[in-house]
Order: sequence, then C-alpha cells, then structure tokens
Amino acid sequence: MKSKWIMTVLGVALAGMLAVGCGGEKKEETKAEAPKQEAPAAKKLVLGVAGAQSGDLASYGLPSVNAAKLVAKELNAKGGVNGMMVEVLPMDDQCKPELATNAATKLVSEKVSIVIGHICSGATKAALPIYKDAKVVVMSPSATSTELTQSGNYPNFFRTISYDLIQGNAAAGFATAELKVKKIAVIHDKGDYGKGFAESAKKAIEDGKVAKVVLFEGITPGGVDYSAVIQKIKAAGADCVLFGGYHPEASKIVTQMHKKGMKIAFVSDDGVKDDTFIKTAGPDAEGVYATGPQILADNEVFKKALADHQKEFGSEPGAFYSQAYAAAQALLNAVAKAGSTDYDKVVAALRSEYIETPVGKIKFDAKGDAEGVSFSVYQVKDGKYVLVK
Amino acid sequence: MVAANIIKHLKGALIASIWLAFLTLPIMVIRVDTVEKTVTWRWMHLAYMAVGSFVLAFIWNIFLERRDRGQAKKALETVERVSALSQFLSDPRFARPLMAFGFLVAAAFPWFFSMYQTNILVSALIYVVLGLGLNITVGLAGLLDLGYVAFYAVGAYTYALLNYHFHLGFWAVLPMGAVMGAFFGILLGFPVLRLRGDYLAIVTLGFGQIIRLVLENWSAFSFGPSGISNIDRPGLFGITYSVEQATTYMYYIMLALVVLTIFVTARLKDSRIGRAWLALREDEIACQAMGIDNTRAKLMAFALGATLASLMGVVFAAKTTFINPASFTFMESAMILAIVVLGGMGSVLGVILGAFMLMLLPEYLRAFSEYRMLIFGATMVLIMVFRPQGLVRAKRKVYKINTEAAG
Amino acid sequence: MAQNMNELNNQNTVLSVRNVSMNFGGLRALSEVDLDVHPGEVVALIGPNGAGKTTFFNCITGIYTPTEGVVTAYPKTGKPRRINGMRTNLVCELGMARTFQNIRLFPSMTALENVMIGRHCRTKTGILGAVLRGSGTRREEQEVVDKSYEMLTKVGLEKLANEYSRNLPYGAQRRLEIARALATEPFLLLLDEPAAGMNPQETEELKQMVIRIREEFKVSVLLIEHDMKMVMSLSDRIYVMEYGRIISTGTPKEVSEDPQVIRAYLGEDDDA
Amino acid sequence: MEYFLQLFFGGLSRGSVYALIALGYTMVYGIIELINFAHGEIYMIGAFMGLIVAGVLTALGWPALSILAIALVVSVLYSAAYGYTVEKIAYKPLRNAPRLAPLISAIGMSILLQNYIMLAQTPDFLPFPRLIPELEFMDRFSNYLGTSDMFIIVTSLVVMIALTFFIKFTRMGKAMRATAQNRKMAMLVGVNVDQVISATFVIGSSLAAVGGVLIGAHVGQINFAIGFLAGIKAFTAAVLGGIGSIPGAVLGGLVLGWAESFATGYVSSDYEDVFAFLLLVVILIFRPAGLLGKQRAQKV
Repeated sequence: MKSKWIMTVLGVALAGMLAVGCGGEKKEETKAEAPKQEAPAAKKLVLGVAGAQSGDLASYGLPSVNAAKLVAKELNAKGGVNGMMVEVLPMDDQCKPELATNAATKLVSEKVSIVIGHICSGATKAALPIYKDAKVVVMSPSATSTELTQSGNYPNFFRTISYDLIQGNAAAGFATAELKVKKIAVIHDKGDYGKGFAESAKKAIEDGKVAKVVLFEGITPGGVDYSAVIQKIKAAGADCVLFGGYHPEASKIVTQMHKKGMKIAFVSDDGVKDDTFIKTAGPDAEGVYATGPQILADNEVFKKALADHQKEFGSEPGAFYSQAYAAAQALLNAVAKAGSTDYDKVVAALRSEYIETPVGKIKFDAKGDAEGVSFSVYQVKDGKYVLVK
Repeated sequence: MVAANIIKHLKGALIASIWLAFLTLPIMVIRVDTVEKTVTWRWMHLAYMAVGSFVLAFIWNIFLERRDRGQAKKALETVERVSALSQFLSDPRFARPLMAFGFLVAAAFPWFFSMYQTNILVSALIYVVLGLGLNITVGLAGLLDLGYVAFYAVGAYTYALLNYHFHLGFWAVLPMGAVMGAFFGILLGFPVLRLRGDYLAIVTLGFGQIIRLVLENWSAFSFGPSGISNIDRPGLFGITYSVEQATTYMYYIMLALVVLTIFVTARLKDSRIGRAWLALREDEIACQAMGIDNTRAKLMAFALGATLASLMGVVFAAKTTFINPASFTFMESAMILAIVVLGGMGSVLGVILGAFMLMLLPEYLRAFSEYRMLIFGATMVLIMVFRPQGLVRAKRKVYKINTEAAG
Repeated sequence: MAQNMNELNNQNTVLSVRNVSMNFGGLRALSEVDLDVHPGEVVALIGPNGAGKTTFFNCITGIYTPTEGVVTAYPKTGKPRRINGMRTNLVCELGMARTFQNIRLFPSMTALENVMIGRHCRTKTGILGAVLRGSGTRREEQEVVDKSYEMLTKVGLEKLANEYSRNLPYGAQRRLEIARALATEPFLLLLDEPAAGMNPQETEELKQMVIRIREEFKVSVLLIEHDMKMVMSLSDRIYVMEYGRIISTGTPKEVSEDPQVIRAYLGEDDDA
Repeated sequence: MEYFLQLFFGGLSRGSVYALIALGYTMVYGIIELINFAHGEIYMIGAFMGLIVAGVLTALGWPALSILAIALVVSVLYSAAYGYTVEKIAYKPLRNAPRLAPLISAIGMSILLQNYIMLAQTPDFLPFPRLIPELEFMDRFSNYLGTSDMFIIVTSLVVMIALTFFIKFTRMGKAMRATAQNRKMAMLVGVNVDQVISATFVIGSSLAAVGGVLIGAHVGQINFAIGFLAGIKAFTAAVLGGIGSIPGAVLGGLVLGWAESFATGYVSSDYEDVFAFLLLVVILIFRPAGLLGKQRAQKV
C-alpha cells in the first residue's frame, strides 16, 4: 500500500513540476530583477556566455566560459566595471538552434545586456533576432559564417574571429601563391564552419585561375577511417589538400595520409590551429599549415591569458579561448567606456575604442568584424605552430 | 524488523559504494597527459564519489524494494488496481474541472510569466504534438520508428524553402507541410512495413539519417549545413510585432494545435482505426486473421504520425526563424521516443507529461550548468526503473452497454 | 467412390480443398490433401501431434501459401473464390474466421474490444470519420458495440466485457476467441483445438455452445481437436491426418472402425 | 584495379573496426533483444581506461608492447565491471517491463555515462598513444593496410572464432543460446537466467573494451562522444549481419565498411552514409532477418 502512495506522490510531484518549476523560477527572477530596477547601476554587471557547454561540441564552448570568468575575475579585482561587479552567466545551447533560442530568451529575460556567443554559426543565426529585438550586444568568439556580419542584418552582432570568406581566401591564396601548388583537393567536414571555409576557398581558387580544384568532398566527422577519401585524393593527383573543419578529423586525415606514404601539403583553418591538433597528430602534425589570427609571439595579453588559465584551471585552454578572452575584454571595456550598458553607447564604444587583446589590438568595423585581427598562416615546426607569413 | 531492514540496506549501500568507488577510481582520480607524460592524481574526487554513492545506493535500495514489493502484491491480485492518481484523473467529476482549470492556466500563461518561460513552453508544446504523433506510430500501432525526426525535418524545410523562394507565409504552408508529411510517411512507409520489430527500427533509423544527410550535402537545394535563416514568423494580418509578442502569438498557435492534436488522437484512439492499430501492436498475425488489412493500418499510422511531425516542423521553422540539419539528428528522434515511453505508451496524458518533463527538465536544470545533462540522463534511468510502464498507464475505454438493445 | 460424391455436391459446398501440398524446404508437411465442408456441417480434422493439422489451417487461411493444389471457398453470396495465396485478412473478409491453437487474443484490450476487432472488416469508418465522429460514424460505432456485446452473450462472457483479455481465465479466453471470430460474420468457422486444456465439464459446455452457434448463425465448422469424446459426438464427418496425408475419412463411426486409424492412434493418444 | 584494391582494403580496415564493436553488441542484443545504446559508451570507457593505464605506465617508462598488454587487460576488467553494473542498475530492474522501457533507460544511461566522462576527464579530444608498434614487414603493404589495421582485422577474426566456439560448446554458451531462444523455457529447465545475462554483459563489455583500446590506438585520439557513432554503426552492422549471429556481426561490419569505402571511392564521400543505409534497407527488404540470420517461418 505504501509503495502505491509513493508512486502516487512521485507522479503528482512530476506532474506538478511544471507549475512548481515555473513558480520557483518566477520568484527567483523577480528577486534578481528587484535590486536592478531600484538602482540600475548598483551592484553587478551580468555577462552572458552562450554556447555549447554540454553534448559532443562542448569542447568548443567550455573554454569561452573559462575565458569570461578569468577576465571578470581580473576586472573585479580592480573594482569591477563602472563600480559593478562582473558576473558570468553561462548558458548552454549544445550548438542546437532551438536551444540557442531558449538560451537567448533566458538571457533576455534575465535582463542581460552583453553576451559572448554563440559558438556555432547556426545557433548564432537562430538566436540573433531575439537579441536584436531586445537590444543586446552579442559577440561571438567562433561563429565564422560570412553572412552574420556581411549581410548587415544584425547590427548588434560582433565577432573576434575572422569569417569564412577571409579565411578561405587566405588559405587559398597561400596555397596558390606561396606553395605554388596546381591541383588542390578541397575537403570539408560537412559542418557549417568547415563547409563554409571550404566553399570560400574553392571559389577563391577557381577565381584565381592559377590552380585547379581537383576534388571537392565532405567527409563524415567522427569516422574511424578516411582511407577511401585519401585514395581518392591520390587518384585525383592532388598536390595539396585544403581542409575545412576541426582538428580531430584533420589529425586523422593527416595521420592516415602519412601512413599511406602521401606527403603532400596540408593546409587548413583556424579550427585546426589548436595545440590539441599537434598533440593528437603527434609527429604527423609536422609541416601542416593552418590559417589563424595573427598572435604576435610577444603579445603580453596572450601570454597572461594563457598563464592565468594554467593557474586557475591547471590545464591548457581549449578552442577559441583567445577569441573569447578578447571578446570578454572588448565587451567589458566598451561598457566601461560607455559608462553604462546602454545599447547605442556600447555599440559606439565597440566601434571606436581600441583594446589590447590576445588576438591583437582591436576595434570593430561598422559591420561588426574586428579590425586589427590580421590573418596569418602558421606551420607546425618542432611541435609548435610557427608564423610563416 | 525495521531496524534489521535498515541495517541490511546500509550494508548493501556500503558494498555498493565501495564497488562504485572502485569502479570510478581510475576515471575520477587519474588524469593523464600522454604527450607531456604527466599524471595528475585527484584523490578528493574519490571521497566525494564514495560518500555520494553510499547515500544514493541506500535510497535506491529502499525504493527498489518498495517497488518490487508493490509489484509482487500486484501479481497476486487478479483484478488490476488503478493508481490513485490515474483514478483521480479519470474520474469525470474531477477530470472535467481539472481540465478546464488547466486550460485556463495555459491560456493565461504568457500574461503572467516571462518571455523565456513562454518560449520554452512553446518548445515543450511542439514536443507534446511530436510525442502524440509518434505515440500513434509507436504507442498505438507498435511500429518502432527511430527516424521520426525525418518528418519533422520535411515540414521545417518545406516551410523554410517555400518561404525563401516564394515568400509563402506560415498559414499558407501549414497545410502544405501536412500534405508533404503524409506523402513522405507513405513513401518511406511502403518498403519498410514488411519488417518487424528491431529490423523496422534500424531501417527507419537509416531513413532518418538519409534525409538529414541529403539536407546536409545537397547544398544547392537545402543550403547545406549553413542552413536557412530569416524565416518569416507567422503573419498576423500584416501587423508587425516584436519578438516578445511573437513568442506569445506562437504560444497561442501552439496551444491551439496541441488542443487539436489531443482531440484528434483521443478520438482516433477509441475508434475503429485506433482499435485496429492496437490489435496490430498486440499481435500482427491474429490481427490480420481477424480481417484487418495490416499494410493499410500500418501505413495509416505511419502517415498520420508523419503528418503531425511535419506540421510541427513548419511551426518549428517559424519559431526559431532559422533551421539547419543539426536540429534533426538521431538524438532528437530518441528524445521524442523517450517522451512517448516515459510518459506511458498509448496514453495521451502520459505523453503530455513526458514532453513537459523531458523538454522542461533540462531548462530548469540550467542552474546545475555543466551537471545538467548528467542529472537528466540519471532521471531518465530512474523513471524507467521505478515506473516501467511510464508515468501514466494507458487505459482502455469502458463501454456502457445498452443491454435492452443488445438483449 | 467418395471422390465422385464430393464432385456432385459442388453447389452444396462451402470449402473445397483439392490436392493441397505444402513443402518447407525439403520437408513435406502436407501432401495431396483433399477435404470438403458442406453447409451447416461440423467437420473434424484429427490426427496425432505433428500430423500437419495446424499447417493445413494456415494453408487455407492465407498465412502460408500452399506449394500445390487448389483451395476454393464458396461464400454465401457471390462467386466461388480460389483462395490459396490470398492475404489472410481477405480470407477473413470473405467469411472464413479462425481461432488459434495457442490463444492469440489482444491482451491489453478488453474482452469487448477484442470482439469489436472482429467487426472491423464489416465496418468502414476512416480516419476522417473517426475524428469528426458524425452521425454515421456514431451509428456504426454503436452497432459495433451492440453486435460485439451480443457475441459475448452468445459465449457467456457478457459479465466480463470490460475486463482486459489477459486477465480472463483460460476457458474464457478460448470462448472469447470464438466470439471474436463469430463477429466477422463467417460462413465457415475454423476452430483450432478449442477444448485444449479444458476439463470435461468445460468441454461439454463448449460442445453445447458450438452446436448452438451452428444452429443460430448457420455456419459450418471445421475443427481440429484431440478430445475424441467431443469429436465423436459433435462432428458430422471426420478426416484423419497422419504425416501430412489424409488417411481416412467418413462418419465418426466409420472412422473409429478404420484399421488404419486405429493403428495410427494406438497407444498414442490418451483421449482415444 | 589498383584503385579498386585500395578501396577494398580501406573498406576492410574500416569494416573490421565496425565488426569488432558489433561482436560485443550482437551478443547482448541477441540475448536480451535490447538496442543497447550504452554499449557505445562502454566502448568509450574502455578506450579511456586504456588511455589512463597507458598514460600512467608511459610516465613510468615502460616499453610499448607491455603497455598495450596491460592496458588491454585492465581496460577489459574495468569495462566488464562497468557493463555488469550498468546492467544491474538500468536493465535488470526492467526485466519484466514493457519492451521499450529498457531502451529508454539505455538512452538515459548513455547520456549519463557520456557526461560522467566529460566531467571527470575532459570535453576535449585526448591523444591516444600509438601502442601498436609498426611491424617492418608490413611496410610493403602500407599502401593498402597498416599494422594497426592488420591488428584489428586479426583480432576481430580471432574473437569471432573464439566466441563461436564458446557459444557452441561451453556450458555457459549453451545456456546463452537457450536464453536467447526462449527465456522462460530456459528458466524452466534450470538455466540461471540472471547469471547468463550478467555473463553476456560482461563478455560484451570486455569485447567493447578490446575494441576501445585497439581502435583508440589505431585512430590516435578519443573523447567522451566517440561511443555514440560507434554504437550506431555497430547496431547497423549487427542487424545487417543478422541479430545474434556472431559471424554475421563480422560480415555485417565488413559489408558496411565496403559499402562506405566504395561509395566514397566511386561516387562521393558526401553520401557515403546514405549509401550504407540504402544498402541496409535493400538487404533487409530482401532478407528480412539479415545476411546470416535465420529466416524463420512464422509460428502460428
């Protein structure tokens, strides 16, 4: 009899969860809002960090949470921004558009006015209309889809990473002009980042008319074996592989190419310019080219950001850490310069005020792309990425 | 005796916690870096794990024993008992006012809660309809469909593409989406309906993947992985409105669609067609031997489920204003299936509860940030273990017989 | 001689089976079976376990397609139809309804609903009709309920109408299967061991029930049964099957005196 | 021809990876008829265990081959323990539940285990040491097959043969077959079904661990999410070959590998999975019980 009751109670509890959950949430919200309404610039400045923080893409989203926390901690130690303590509010979207809209409405409902995110271009595209409507300034460390800034649809959007078109052009230009290769196989991972890069690169190569695209194919990410596509590259007679995607696939392809005795040039994108790539590909990483934002070896902010992460979390930072660090700095600096979180003032500050970041001294152009992020090509030499151009 | 029992459970919990501590030892404690050749030991984690699992195992054992005792008791009784909850819910005296109250709360919701709450509730409502649709295929007709999300994608892309190329509005595409869903349901249904059980499951899974892969790769048609953005929200007599108002509007559209779907499925469940589906689920051979055209019944279930999914796809595209193939992965199909099974196969109320749970739980677990999916997974296991037939058990209609006419 | 008689009776037949064989790979489960059922007749098919009786049922109800031979059904209205290879549901719609040796009810449906399934092929509400539930649908639905309830009354299960069929006692489940088959308005009822697992009293009741049903619904009955007492007193004619062949046919008396049958059964069947 | 052979061996290598995971999968699947989504996760945990052991031993400076051996043993033991525990927690209490209930708790378990590894270890990809040494005589074939490919193919075949013998001739194997055919009947004739199912999970999980370590070493990197795709592919391979059939799992894996490889080589890798699934659909339509599954007549 007892068990019956427990089941019933459980059932009722679950059924009531919605109501209770909503009620509880609501109360918290009003609590959170109340002090803000009384004195708008009183206590804290919330910095939303949205992106994939769980699920299989979590490794691209979690580093930006760490970056934001570190920047916030540093500023708070100096007395905060405009006298407000910075608080980081992570918001998971698993890189899924529908969850991104949930995350965005949640941030908007919490009256957050500055957001770092989202990580994936797709999720960003889904969330931006919501932020735009609520006049929230959004800055992504990693969404590279060209149309996000170039279409002019989202005046509230900024980014600290260069977009597909530039990256693709840079990689294609490097391959044709510097490496002087004639037959290029363009491979991508079917994702919006990788394919966007690959398509831009393909277009640039075709427009350049110096080299030919002999193969354009997508591989299935997460696969254990890419030998078929490698044989195809070989059969096409390519003398260079241009890969759009992330480092796990890149390292598998490079390793397997080398196993098959193929030693042609491998040029890739920012998703591969990551130390994890060198670790996973090991000796096979040697000689691989990757484009990425220029980080001068003597960039003090970069060194400091790296050291802080090592100290705080005891590990090397992950993907897009520098960009996220830069975004956090830029956003908080803009709020400080603007003197408030007023949308127009913050946007104006972002467009006018330079700031030293791990990715260089930057400000933003009218479309939202960072000025001062110069693009370079790196090569792995002795287990390190070294600037070649 | 109670004390002895508690000691027994404590002992059990101790053993379980030692076992779990042993089990999780390497993964919780050791972190290696094979490149730098360093090893980090984190012994504190082990202590947390041991204490945590001790408490959890203790509670687990007690509840499991209760459950089993309850089941054993039930096995002895020939007449099935109905839980107090479902008895309460099925009693028209309580059910009617409760439903009216529920509807009132639902109708007033956006006026009292924030846009975020409304927004996630719209998501949950979309999944209610998806769950009810899949419930027809899996819960009623017993066809395990692991590629259900394909039809969702069909609807979403139908709207997105028609909107992009021909600027067709939401209301114009909604019925077209339904037709497309039914069409694809029948198209994909035909070759696979000969298969049974898990073979059907893997083939539907395959079809689901195929549709997603085609959307991903056929860029000229679907814009590939970068997706389609700036899809129009539903029109409202040409009035422009803010995102917040759009959310409210969307909410009412969804509420209406949910009510419609509940109405349709409830009616179907106790109709000639619904009974045929149920018979099909229970015993295919007997079902056909009793004069039911299995192929027809299966196709109908498949097509109807697909229609609802496709409708929801249209709504989804209009709600998020952006779609790409990443929204239509296998995991999504698995989630919808989980809604159906967790809620209670074949039960409309159960599916609604299941959808609310699985869609709202991750949102309300946001406070746990990185632990939320861990808790979510654990909750799924727990509910299944403690309520294997789902939150609400499906019940068959009790017919009142007009004995005079029959006699 | 017997062959000639059967041919003469053609107009007077509900089911005629000619020369039917069934092979599973190399195994010959049925070979050259001939069998006839006349209107209003109760015909029994007996034989030792594994003789191929249930396979024969499966062959004439469309579950298996016979390797050779012709099965013809003669519905009350309409033309005779060759039914080997026809889909099971169409065979049922034609008017041949069966029960199963190992009861195959729909366990999580109520007894009444089980019978209502039998009405499926005699009704026609579609999805749209079911959703809109217009007056036509409601009338049809009421008719289904009434008719199904009537069938339950015929087999004495009216009190258990709203019980889940999985909760019914064994004997009641067997009777429910018969009610379900009757609901399809058959001209020929195929019963596969209806008395299996019943005690003598239940068997006697079942026998009376079959007799009643035959009178009332004017159906013919083809019956597989092991209970010799029941077979002998109920059947008009008996076919005896062994190793997939018909080894004897005739009235109960003729069959029980056939030396071949005695040999086949000697010591093999306790009921004999 | 050269190109064809390259694709053939590429497919063989890829297929044998699928086969190795599918072997464990088909065992569990054959006996409890559960699409065990957590199997991929056990494979992933096996890989992590291998990595941890290898990491510790590398830090201590052991030679590569002995590391491989010890990593395999420890990983097998631990994964078996995980498999056993998962069964006890998520499936055993659901033995008499509706058929789909364990499927959902399997999905829940899969989410739980993934996030557990992600939180306890890292969300990032980790390099997996190349534990399989390059054998010199394999250099000649490097265009077709590497040493690690060879290793995996041989392991799959050895495991397949060993399992077949185990199932055919040992007492436990016979009990497993009995349980797979009819659990109630097996119980009636005195088979301890609980024990048999536990044993199945232990063996299946051990095989997953072998796969995890070898494939981890072959591919060179792992993270917490690798189990999902592996699980789907293994499931596909197991069904393609015929549920519960041990040689079928290997054949199914190979056919899947070849289908993908040739589709990539002659059509486009954009659609390799599409071809793989289309092949699956076509095969199941013509042979509804898989390639080597028993085509049973319906029992009525």
